[in-house]
Amino acid sequence: MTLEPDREHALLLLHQMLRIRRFEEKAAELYSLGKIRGFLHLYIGEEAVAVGAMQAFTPDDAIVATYREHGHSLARGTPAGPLMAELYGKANGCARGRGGSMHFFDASRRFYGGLAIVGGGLPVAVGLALADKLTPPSPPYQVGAKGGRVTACFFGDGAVAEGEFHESLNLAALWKLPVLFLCENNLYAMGTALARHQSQTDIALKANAYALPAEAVDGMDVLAVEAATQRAAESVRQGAGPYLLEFRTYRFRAHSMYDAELYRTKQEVEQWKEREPISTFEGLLREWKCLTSEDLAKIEAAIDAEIDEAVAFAEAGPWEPVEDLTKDVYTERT
Amino acid sequence: MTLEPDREHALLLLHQMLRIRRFEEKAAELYSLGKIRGFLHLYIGEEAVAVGAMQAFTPDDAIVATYREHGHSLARGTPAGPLMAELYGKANGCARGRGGSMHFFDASRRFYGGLAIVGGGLPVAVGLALADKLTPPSPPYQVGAKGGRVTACFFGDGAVAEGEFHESLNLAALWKLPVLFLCENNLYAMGTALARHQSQTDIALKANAYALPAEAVDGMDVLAVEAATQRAAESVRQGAGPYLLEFRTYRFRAHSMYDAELYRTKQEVEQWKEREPISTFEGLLREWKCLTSEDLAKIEAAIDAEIDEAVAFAEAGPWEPVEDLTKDVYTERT
Amino acid sequence: MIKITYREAVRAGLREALKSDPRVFLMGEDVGRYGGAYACSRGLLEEFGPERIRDTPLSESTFVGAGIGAALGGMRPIVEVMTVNFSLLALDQIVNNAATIRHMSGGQFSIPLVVRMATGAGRQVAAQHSHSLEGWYAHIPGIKVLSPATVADAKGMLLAALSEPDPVFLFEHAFLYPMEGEMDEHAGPVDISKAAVRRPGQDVTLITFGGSLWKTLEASERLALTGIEAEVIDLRVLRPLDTATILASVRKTHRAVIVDEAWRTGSFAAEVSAQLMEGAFYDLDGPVARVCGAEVPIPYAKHLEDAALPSVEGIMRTVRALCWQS
Amino acid sequence: MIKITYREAVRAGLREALKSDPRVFLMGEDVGRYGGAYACSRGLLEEFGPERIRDTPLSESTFVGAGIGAALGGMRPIVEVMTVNFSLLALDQIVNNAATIRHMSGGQFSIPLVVRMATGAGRQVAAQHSHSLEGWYAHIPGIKVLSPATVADAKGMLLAALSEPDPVFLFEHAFLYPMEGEMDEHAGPVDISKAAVRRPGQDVTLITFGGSLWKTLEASERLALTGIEAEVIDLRVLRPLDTATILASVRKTHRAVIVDEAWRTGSFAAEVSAQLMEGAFYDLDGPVARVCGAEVPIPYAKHLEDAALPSVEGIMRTVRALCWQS
Ligand SMILES: Cc1ncc(C[n+]2csc(CCOP(=O)(O)OP(=O)(O)O)c2C)c(N)n1
Ligand SMILES: Cc1ncc(C[n+]2csc(CCOP(=O)(O)OP(=O)(O)O)c2C)c(N)n1
Ligand SMILES: [Mg+2]
Ligand SMILES: [Mg+2]
Repeated sequence: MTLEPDREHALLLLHQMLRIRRFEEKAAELYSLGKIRGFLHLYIGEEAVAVGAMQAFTPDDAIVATYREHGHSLARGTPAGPLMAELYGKANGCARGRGGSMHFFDASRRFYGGLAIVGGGLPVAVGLALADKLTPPSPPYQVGAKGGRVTACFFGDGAVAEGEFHESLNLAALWKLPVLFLCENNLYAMGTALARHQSQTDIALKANAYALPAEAVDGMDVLAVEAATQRAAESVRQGAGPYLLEFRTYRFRAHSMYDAELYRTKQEVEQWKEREPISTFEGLLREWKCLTSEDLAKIEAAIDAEIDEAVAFAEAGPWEPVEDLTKDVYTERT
Repeated sequence: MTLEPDREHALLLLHQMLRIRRFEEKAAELYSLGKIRGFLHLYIGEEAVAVGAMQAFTPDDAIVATYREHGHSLARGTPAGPLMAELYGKANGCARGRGGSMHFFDASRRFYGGLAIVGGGLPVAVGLALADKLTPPSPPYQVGAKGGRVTACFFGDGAVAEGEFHESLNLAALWKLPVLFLCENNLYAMGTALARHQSQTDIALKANAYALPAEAVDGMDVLAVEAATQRAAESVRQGAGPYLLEFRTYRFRAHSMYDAELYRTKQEVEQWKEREPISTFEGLLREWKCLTSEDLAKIEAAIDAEIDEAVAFAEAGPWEPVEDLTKDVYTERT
Repeated sequence: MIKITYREAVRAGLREALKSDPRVFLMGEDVGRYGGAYACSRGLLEEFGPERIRDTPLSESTFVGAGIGAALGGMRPIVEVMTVNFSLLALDQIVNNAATIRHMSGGQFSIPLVVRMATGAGRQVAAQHSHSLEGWYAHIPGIKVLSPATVADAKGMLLAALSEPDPVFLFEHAFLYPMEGEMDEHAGPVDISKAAVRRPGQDVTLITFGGSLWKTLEASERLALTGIEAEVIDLRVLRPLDTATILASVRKTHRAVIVDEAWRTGSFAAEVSAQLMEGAFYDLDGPVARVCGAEVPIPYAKHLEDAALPSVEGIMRTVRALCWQS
Repeated sequence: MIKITYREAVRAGLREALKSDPRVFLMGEDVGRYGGAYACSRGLLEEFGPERIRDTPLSESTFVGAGIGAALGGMRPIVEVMTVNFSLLALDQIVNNAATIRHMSGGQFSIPLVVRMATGAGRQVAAQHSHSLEGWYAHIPGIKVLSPATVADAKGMLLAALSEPDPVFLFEHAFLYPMEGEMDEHAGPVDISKAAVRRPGQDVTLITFGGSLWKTLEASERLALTGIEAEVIDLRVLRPLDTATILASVRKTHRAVIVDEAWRTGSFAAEVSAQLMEGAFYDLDGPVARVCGAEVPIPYAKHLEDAALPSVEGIMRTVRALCWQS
């Protein structure tokens, strides 16, 4: 599966994964200090999926993600500052403090959330793809070798049980819409293991029911994720209709901040840690002589600086005035 | 597929199909006279499905059907009188005039509707099966060779697109519940042809996504329907979990009483009429020397008498007093 | 002025919208080949083609959600949910996405989505097909809720809704589709910020909307014969509610009756009553009364269904009791 | 009397129900291995086994519908919908099946289903996780709607609900789970037909329910320091509403303020206000006032969320204005 990438690109992938990791470690720390509140769902362990997949998308593509979207936002290119500020609930946050951890948005990067109802993002992604199908991209938007925009929709294995998964795959396939369904199968929906929520645990296989192509991919291998997503996205761009990818991955942290993790053993977690995506990739790069300790130190230093800056940005950010509470419930007309 | 049945049983099947046909022809006539109002969805053309399938169920099994359930009620054994009275909205109707055509109920025969939200019956059927699994039938209820109760859930091809189809098949398969999913694929959901509402038109194939057994059956052949349902019901009874049957059939009448039928050609309807289930079966029985013209005349006469009686029963039935309007919104406690 | 049915007025609105804006398209169950469950879109598939008149599978949650996505993506979708009864399957998309994404994103996105649906009882289609849930929708901040009761509003509100930047829900009472009315042939968008005084009067204010308007008007005409001149207000817009028009009328008449087909408890009529409590308490000569649906799943039998819904007689009785008592 | 948290009281109710009736089982997302999103069912899987403590897939519509079916089939299911926010996905089953099947079948079936869910805002979980939709549920004939605000009600209402023949919906305010209260260790089912006077007073009646009870009680204690003695009524049961208790209080105090966390327009507070209009108009010294949630999808930032919800100060301000003005 895994092919040797060019060095620069490899370092970029590593950098991006590490950046997500450090961002979230910092977020967890700030949560325990009470700077961040509400729900906080960490992506730690799954970074290879967001980073690998996101390489396949151009700025003109659209992204829809879930409440576990820190990684996707960062990989999509939203700077850490507004994201951290959003976690603080500040007005300089990426959703002006309205959304918090579960609701990152970035219109400039076509990042449509941060939607926190399980399965609820799929119909929205289908609709975005429908808009793209009905309005072919005008010349300045022309991207990729073959043309059209793609909408990428990330969701968890838990979402596969929801009716909207079924309805959305059917509608997208029926209308041949340019949408790429990206299932992050981390083997658990909260505390419910895959085999206790799916009668058929092979998620990729479910695509047959909608006559659409699908593939299961090692979600711990950033290069495999990237390659599969490139292939699938290309097929979607060419107008072949939707595609489903199942990324097999694992969440190392609790589901959210209040989770006693009664539903899995330490052993199981430890076993998966052997496949931890960042150190695995690091090892591989060292083996391929693509990475020196100096490289790594440079990356870590850059990330540290970026995270420090993000925290400072968040700390310094203003609170939205209370008088603006009901602003943006409706669009102001000028 | 088709095996020669014993003569008596064959005549019973024919009788039941004809009985449904005549009941509905009468209902259509009464509708045009204004005796019946609201929606009226005729089952004409699909009689082989309800009649064939219903042979597989014992009085202790449960049935859940849709708004197109006249055939299922009759085949289940509810007398024509209370059904006709229900169409009139009379207090001697099978739902005291509360339900009308779409909401036939019969607790004594474990007939749980007559539910008119497309897809809405599936979860209820799953729950009935769950109850049966959790309370194994006590000795007087012991039925069939191998034991347990079955819940049969009828629904149309249109329902296959709804999220509840997906959720219900998954849950039933996951929990190995004794439910038999019976899809009446008449090629249209109102005016939307199968290929315009399903990206994968092979409905039986969709069962793979839930790891459950399935089969497609000629729904115009009452014997094929009966045999397949017997097999599937037996598997369910034995505790093997749910089963999906797809009956391929056709609706000869309009979707309901106000349908201009713009979505299909007369030609298509005529072509299907060649496979009309009642006359086909009649021909077969004559060929097999199981049916004489006298037999048929006797059957027709019995049905005519029954329908006349049903109409008289309905005509003579009282109206529910208006003071009882809000009765039975809640259970009266004694 | 032309004579036109409500159904034709809706269709005229759809045609005009489709013609004038290439971003507009219509999707929903059976809007195409079938011509719409209530025939509102008959002929549109032939005129505008299957890309713009899209029959959907039975998947309410997903095609409403797809409408949200398409609106986010720059289109102007009109989604037809066949009836409000089936919209229960789409409420998650409506409440959690359509109504929230703008605010939750700090104002980065607008969702110019129009959703139409048939509503109401009165056609003997029983408990699962007779809901009146406009009051529920009116509870949701982030969306607008319209209730066209006349042919001009049937067309004009649809056109107006299409120039709104935010999600708009239009409730068409199923009973009204065959109703005829007069309308300027070229009538365009109408104002969707104000309630309308459909009949002036000074003795009592009758407040209603949608299908109940016609019963209320009939009651008011019959009351006039007995010397009670009722002012009839058609709310038209349930969210945001035009409280000023209601208050102005009640301050003049000092009495009010609200007519709403929905179940009484938690009906939109309750909201109107509460607003009169808050804004017109000292102007009232007697308590505001409600004429609502009975608290029962709507039964099939005609005499029972009739008894479950507001009637002309019931309205008159309530008005008389109020006028004589206070 | 023992000290117990609300969460433990719910758990005690669940345990007692499971122990005393073999037909009772619990199903919902993560009620088993995880122990419940709010830990209400922790330990029950170990005690009662996986047949009776059933983790469901994420399929709200289907597992609520399966609860309906299981109740029809003779069981006594307790369905936990993790939060009211996700119950939007199950509303079709609730409105179209749970609430109608009994009446629509002419009284042939009862559906002894109990559904529990967490509700409310106040924990900075933003717009998709902060709804208060009890008022919507209270609109539906055919179901009963309970809002336990105390530890005794958390346990006792659950037990009472299980002996109801019809569907009962219990709304547990997520804010209350860690709250401690006193309760008889062996407390059993409580009455679920009456509202409770939680604090007697004669100057004004404060009417509320669920999570808002505690803010309202605090406001009433602080008002007492300034000479205003408020009577605080905890509605407890939203459907069927105990109108008599409310009216009796207001006829004594002549003033009322309703506190409801939901969005103001179309809130359950509107219904209460309308009922006071209808039943106590001539007893009122001033207009009934509402303290409700702001009309906004609940924002994440604490200061904004606080501003969107009823506050002790806001309640006091409204009460003072009412008492001074009238
Ligand atoms: C419709 C709905 N039901 C329940 C929840 C509560 N909930 C939040 S995350 C979650 C588990 C989802 O699991 P999965 O889809 O596998 O995503 P993961 O958290 O593993 O990334 C649940 C049950 C929700 N947000 N939405
Ligand atoms: C959820 C829902 N959406 C829409 C409808 C309106 N409707 C009634 S029957 C029907 C078509 C259903 O087709 P199918 O399931 O194939 O059953 P058939 O009528 O062919 O027997 C539609 C769209 C409904 N009753 N429920
Ligand atoms: Mg998961
Ligand atoms: Mg069909």
